[in-house]
Amino acid sequence: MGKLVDEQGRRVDGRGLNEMRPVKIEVGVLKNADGSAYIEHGKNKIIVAVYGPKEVHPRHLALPDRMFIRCRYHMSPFSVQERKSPQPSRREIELSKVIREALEAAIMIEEYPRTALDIFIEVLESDGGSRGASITAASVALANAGIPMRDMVASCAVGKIDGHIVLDLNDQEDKEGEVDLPVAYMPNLNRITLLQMDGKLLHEEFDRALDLAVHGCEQIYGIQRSALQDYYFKQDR
Amino acid sequence: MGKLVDEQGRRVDGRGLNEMRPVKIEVGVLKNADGSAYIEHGKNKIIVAVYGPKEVHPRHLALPDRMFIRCRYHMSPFSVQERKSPQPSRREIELSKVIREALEAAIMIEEYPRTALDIFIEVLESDGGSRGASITAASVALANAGIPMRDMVASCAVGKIDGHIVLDLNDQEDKEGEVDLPVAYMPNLNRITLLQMDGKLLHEEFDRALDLAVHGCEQIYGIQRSALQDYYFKQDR
Amino acid sequence: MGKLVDEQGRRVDGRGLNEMRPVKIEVGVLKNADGSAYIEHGKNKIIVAVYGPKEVHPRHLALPDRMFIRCRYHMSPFSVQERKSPQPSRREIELSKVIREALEAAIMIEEYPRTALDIFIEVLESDGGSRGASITAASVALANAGIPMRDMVASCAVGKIDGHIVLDLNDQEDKEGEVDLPVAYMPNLNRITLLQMDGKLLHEEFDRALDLAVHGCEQIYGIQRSALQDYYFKQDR
Amino acid sequence: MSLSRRSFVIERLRKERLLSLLAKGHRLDDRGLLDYRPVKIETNVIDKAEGSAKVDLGDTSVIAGVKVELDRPFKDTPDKGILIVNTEFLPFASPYIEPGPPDENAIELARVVDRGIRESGMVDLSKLAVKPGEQVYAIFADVDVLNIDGNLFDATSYAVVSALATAKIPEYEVDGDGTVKATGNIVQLPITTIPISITAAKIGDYIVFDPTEEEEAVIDTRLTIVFSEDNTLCAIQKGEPGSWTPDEIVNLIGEADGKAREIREIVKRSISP
Amino acid sequence: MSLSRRSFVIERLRKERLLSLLAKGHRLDDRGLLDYRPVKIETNVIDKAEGSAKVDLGDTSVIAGVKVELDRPFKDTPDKGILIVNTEFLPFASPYIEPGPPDENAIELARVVDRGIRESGMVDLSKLAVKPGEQVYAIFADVDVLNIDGNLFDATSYAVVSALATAKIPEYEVDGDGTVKATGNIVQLPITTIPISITAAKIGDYIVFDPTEEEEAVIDTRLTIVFSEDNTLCAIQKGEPGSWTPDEIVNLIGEADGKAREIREIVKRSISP
Amino acid sequence: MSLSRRSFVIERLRKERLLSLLAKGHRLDDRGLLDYRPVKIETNVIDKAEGSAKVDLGDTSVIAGVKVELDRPFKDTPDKGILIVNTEFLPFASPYIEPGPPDENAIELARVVDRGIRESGMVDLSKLAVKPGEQVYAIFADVDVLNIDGNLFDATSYAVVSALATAKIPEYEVDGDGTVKATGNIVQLPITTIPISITAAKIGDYIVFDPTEEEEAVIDTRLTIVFSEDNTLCAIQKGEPGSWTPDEIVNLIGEADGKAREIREIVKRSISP
Repeated sequence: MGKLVDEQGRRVDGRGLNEMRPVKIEVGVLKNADGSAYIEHGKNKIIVAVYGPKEVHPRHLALPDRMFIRCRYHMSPFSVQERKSPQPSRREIELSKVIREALEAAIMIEEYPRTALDIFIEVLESDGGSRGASITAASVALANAGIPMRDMVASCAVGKIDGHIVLDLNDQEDKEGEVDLPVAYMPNLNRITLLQMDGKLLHEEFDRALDLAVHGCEQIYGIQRSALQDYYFKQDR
Repeated sequence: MGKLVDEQGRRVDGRGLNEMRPVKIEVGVLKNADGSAYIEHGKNKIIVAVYGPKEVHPRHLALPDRMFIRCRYHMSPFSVQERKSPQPSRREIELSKVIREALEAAIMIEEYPRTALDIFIEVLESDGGSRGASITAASVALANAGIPMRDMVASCAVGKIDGHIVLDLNDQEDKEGEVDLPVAYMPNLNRITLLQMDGKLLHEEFDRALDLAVHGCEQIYGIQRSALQDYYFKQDR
Repeated sequence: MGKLVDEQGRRVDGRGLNEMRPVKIEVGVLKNADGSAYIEHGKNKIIVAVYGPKEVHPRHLALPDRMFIRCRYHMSPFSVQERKSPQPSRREIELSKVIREALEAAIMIEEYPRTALDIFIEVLESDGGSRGASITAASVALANAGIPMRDMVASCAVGKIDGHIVLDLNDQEDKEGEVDLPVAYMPNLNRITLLQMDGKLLHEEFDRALDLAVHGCEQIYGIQRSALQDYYFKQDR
Repeated sequence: MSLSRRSFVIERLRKERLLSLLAKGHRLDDRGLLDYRPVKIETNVIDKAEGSAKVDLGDTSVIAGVKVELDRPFKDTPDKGILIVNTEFLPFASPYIEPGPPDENAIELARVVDRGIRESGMVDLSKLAVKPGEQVYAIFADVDVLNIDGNLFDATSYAVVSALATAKIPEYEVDGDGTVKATGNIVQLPITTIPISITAAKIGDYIVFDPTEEEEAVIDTRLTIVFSEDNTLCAIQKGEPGSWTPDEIVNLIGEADGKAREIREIVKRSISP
Repeated sequence: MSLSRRSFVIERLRKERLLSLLAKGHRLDDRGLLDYRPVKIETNVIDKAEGSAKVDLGDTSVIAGVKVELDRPFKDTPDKGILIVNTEFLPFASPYIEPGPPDENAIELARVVDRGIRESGMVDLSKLAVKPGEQVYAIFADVDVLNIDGNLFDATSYAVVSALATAKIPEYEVDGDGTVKATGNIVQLPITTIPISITAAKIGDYIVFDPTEEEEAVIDTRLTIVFSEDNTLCAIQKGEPGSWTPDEIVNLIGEADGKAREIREIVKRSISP
Repeated sequence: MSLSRRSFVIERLRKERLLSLLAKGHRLDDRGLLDYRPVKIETNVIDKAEGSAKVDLGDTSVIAGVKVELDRPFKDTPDKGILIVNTEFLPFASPYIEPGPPDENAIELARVVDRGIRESGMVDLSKLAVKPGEQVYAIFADVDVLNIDGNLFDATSYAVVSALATAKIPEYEVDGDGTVKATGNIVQLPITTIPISITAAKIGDYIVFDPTEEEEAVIDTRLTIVFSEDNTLCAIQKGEPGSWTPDEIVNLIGEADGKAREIREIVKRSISP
């Protein structure tokens, strides 16, 4: 286990404690989907596509008062160091659920009763923070599909490494660090829609970490907005 | 292989040849089920719950002239010496079928056409004779659910160990003995609803064994009745 | 690796280069099926049975303008040298598809809209060329079921062994040879309904091989016709 | 593959007709109540299997193939060979079969046939441990059900028994340095007895042997009994809802014993070289 | 097993009724907003398991059984034992359960309970490598959910914690020649702390602890927090659509910490010998 | 994932329109009958894969990733490496995809692509046995289908070929004492040829290359031919119901050969360092 933070407060990839990895979002990357987005967040490379609102099959799953939302978070076999079986793992099943719940909080599901919405997330290459990057991109893909939302959902993680609370863990920091704390946040409504944690934090550390995560999400929100603006205004469509 | 019966006709757990292990039945142990029972028969610990009569899903399984009965016999992973996978084994699938058939003989299935009845059996701890104990408890759970029955179904096994025909094999006797012969029986109607055997018996031995099994079932029937009386009269509901 | 063709142009089983293995077809071998046939082609032993036209379940699979055709090619566990798991392999799934497509070309599917037809192929013993023998027998089973067809489909393979283009590879030739090229053919319409190849052929070799395959299929067609005539005229029904 | 259910109105009419026939001592196919349909057994029908047999019991048709491999023994029986019986209802065996993995009927069939053979001691598994604790013979008896017309238990049992009894397997020995190798000889399995399965069904107050599919659709209950050659019963399985009195069972076993002796002669004739 | 959905009209009516009660500081079962239902823990209920506990949290009832085997370690942790938590919703636990393998709810439940226990360091896995890199203890904590009346996260966590804390396992040692063998002693697992899971739910503007099934059907969002004994949080899981403000979360954690200390006393009393 | 079926009325209208266009020598997207859409290949797009390539063939988009491990060889090829091609239709690739494991379309796609590459001898598997009989390279070429607009066979084949041709794998050697260890060098796979897949479809009497999704919905039959660099055909697959005359096939192969040479130049340019 190498030291993750040096004396100058530099991290293994040269970042400062509160510094985010580079994030790049592209909108409308797939022809067939109703909406889509591609994100590179650090070394994460993720495509998210949205189909819907559409008819529900089988019909008995339709909800009389709101949209029925399905979400699949999936990792490609070549996205990780050791080839991953294409069958969904227990981790992928849990993440599909918490990501769906993080996004559903923002979607105006009551406007489309008896319809379905599919959110498909494919992690082509995985780095630390893939669930956050997935939510960030999914939110953009939903906007691209024209799904009415109360707010964007922006997401990133904070963590604790070598005793420091830091923003946006990369793969090595995630594996060798002490705490991982992913957060999803609606910046205009000031509301948290995903919160998970593993590792040990004192109460006071938690409070600082949550605050840092919220600031991180606000940065992500800026990048989401730029990506959508670039797509809709520069491409003039 | 130790000797299973000593010179005095005592078995490994101190019982005589025709002696049953202690049996304890509790009625109505689960809040959500329509009927339930818990049995301890030797070291068997089994919960049985009944849901129904209820609508059949999917509908095409509904039977126009009778109730559709499903039964699941399942062993918990921790119920046996070596952890068991939760997936149903071929043995569990066969037992689910023969137990269902043993109970269906007693249920007035023609009174509830186009409905379904679910019988769920969970073996929390397993000893010799778990299928018999399951049937015994299921019959009580059916009564607790108010399902009309022609008779109770009481069940126990007989077997052959060290050349003796004996009542109610425990785990060790089942594994090291020569013959296992589980029987389910309706005591008031004098009818056998489950009969299986493996191991080798002469015709004359079989006749004696069957007779002993019927007597065992009659004892079980007494315990079933007491349990139901305790529940309905002592608890005054 | 032994030599597969000797100086006299004889193959390992004594055949000449353009010689077919013995083929025997029996019609109407199963009582319950609507049509059936049994083929021995070399050491291949295959039963094919047909059910239909019949209702489609589930209904949404029904096609408004034609028959819905399903096909299952399956190998028995004891059909090959090392016991095969009964679960369908990827190879069996691909062959089920190409066999179905080879037969569908001949069936007047437009005459029975909204119906289904099941073609079940069971390879009891497998030799080289089992897909061809399956198609040959299936075509006879379809005729036996009274399914209207534009033409019979006759099938056999050609291949390249020791540099020679030869007809009808057996198991050893298939495994040790250079090329396998199965063909299905409608002899009266002069049309190819299945064509696969693996191994390397020059263009000129391919042209010769295809020509030889067509001649092989014409021989097979003669055997199909005899089998049907024997069944319908000799048995007088 | 699993069996789906059939029309109920037709079942009821059929049961009435059948009962009126049985009252006169007849069955739909003119057999007597305790008669079996013709039993036709062909062995060595699959060259690539170490043993095989096709059994036709009336229009019920099954084929059993035996494959033999070397494998590690089960932990609790290190000094015994392994015997596994598996059955598949081929999808063309009946119009009522649904696609999918073996259902409870196929699993019960395999397990009951397995128990009859295993408990009779037909194959002496203790002679099949090539190198005890390490390498033993694993015998797979796979059964394809080709056409269903009732009484699968007996037809399947006869097919597996015949395939095992006629199987030829490679002989292995353990070298001086402990490696297992083939001697080049082909030998028979160590067969000690020919167990015979007899199946009876009760329809109303009548008991019939070897029920057809038409009869099975309306029977109240079923009993399968397997007899070894040493005057013992070695396996029993009651099936279907419905019930038997203890006396009915005791009497039935007597009748079935006689029938088993008849059938055993047919099987033995078919498997003799 | 998976949970199917329920009637929407009834849910809406129930939510209105519940909100009007909460406005007066009451709940449907007369508890205060931050009260837990009675926690009843029985340990050593399954003789064949190395550890076991049945937990009743009101009418929610679960049973955890711990089985221990020797196994190869995971590649990336050669010098640590293995801990696996698995949950099954028994089909009789609720009328809304559908048959099948564990669904997302059962998987999330198992993973959240596992994380709380693992991250707290409750079981010192580094002491469970009998022969590092080759043979380690594999601890399976299987949970049967018997009856569902809300707050499965906490009930399941208490059951697994109690079963682990009271488990008795065979001791192994490594011989001079490197073979692993049982010493014959029975020992406890190396337990370092008792982590306690606390679950809160938000309904409208009200926050309640330990929600029942009736309440869960109408909650907006949920938060589960696991507390270790050393004044740390060791796991958090937000659940359900719906959202929290950062301030709500910070305040809630303060309240939950106090509640965790209360519950820990109950658990400790139940598991003390 | 599997593809579900589409509207039939629309298909029929589309076919009529397409045929009238083809009669004039045009296609819906203005291509000539034997033209390919633009082929765009990007390699090394996934850092964690040993090789990778994204191929856009018009709006059909696939990505192939190559992972390499050491593994035991297959029994019947102890002195050869292992090559496995697997394809997944990602659920967003088309509105007609249904969830589930790979269906017959995905399996056929993987097997046909695999055969073209394997039979061409593109990767010299005999050079991939690090320690023959014990440790060989296992090459997994996994393909994600990202967007479906027809002719998946060719797009997938180009992606796998490009990913393999540009893969960089760790070199291993066998020690004096027989243990396999990494040398620390990174080397290329032993590539001998670049096989090129060409797919044609017949609609009525017209033959087109590189059909789009719209065209595939109405084609009568399809033929995929793979060409090696040494003037040989190395794999063929006819698809869809419908049929070809022998003459049509012979002529088509001639045309396709020329097209393969064109495409091979594009692929070679894309994979050159």
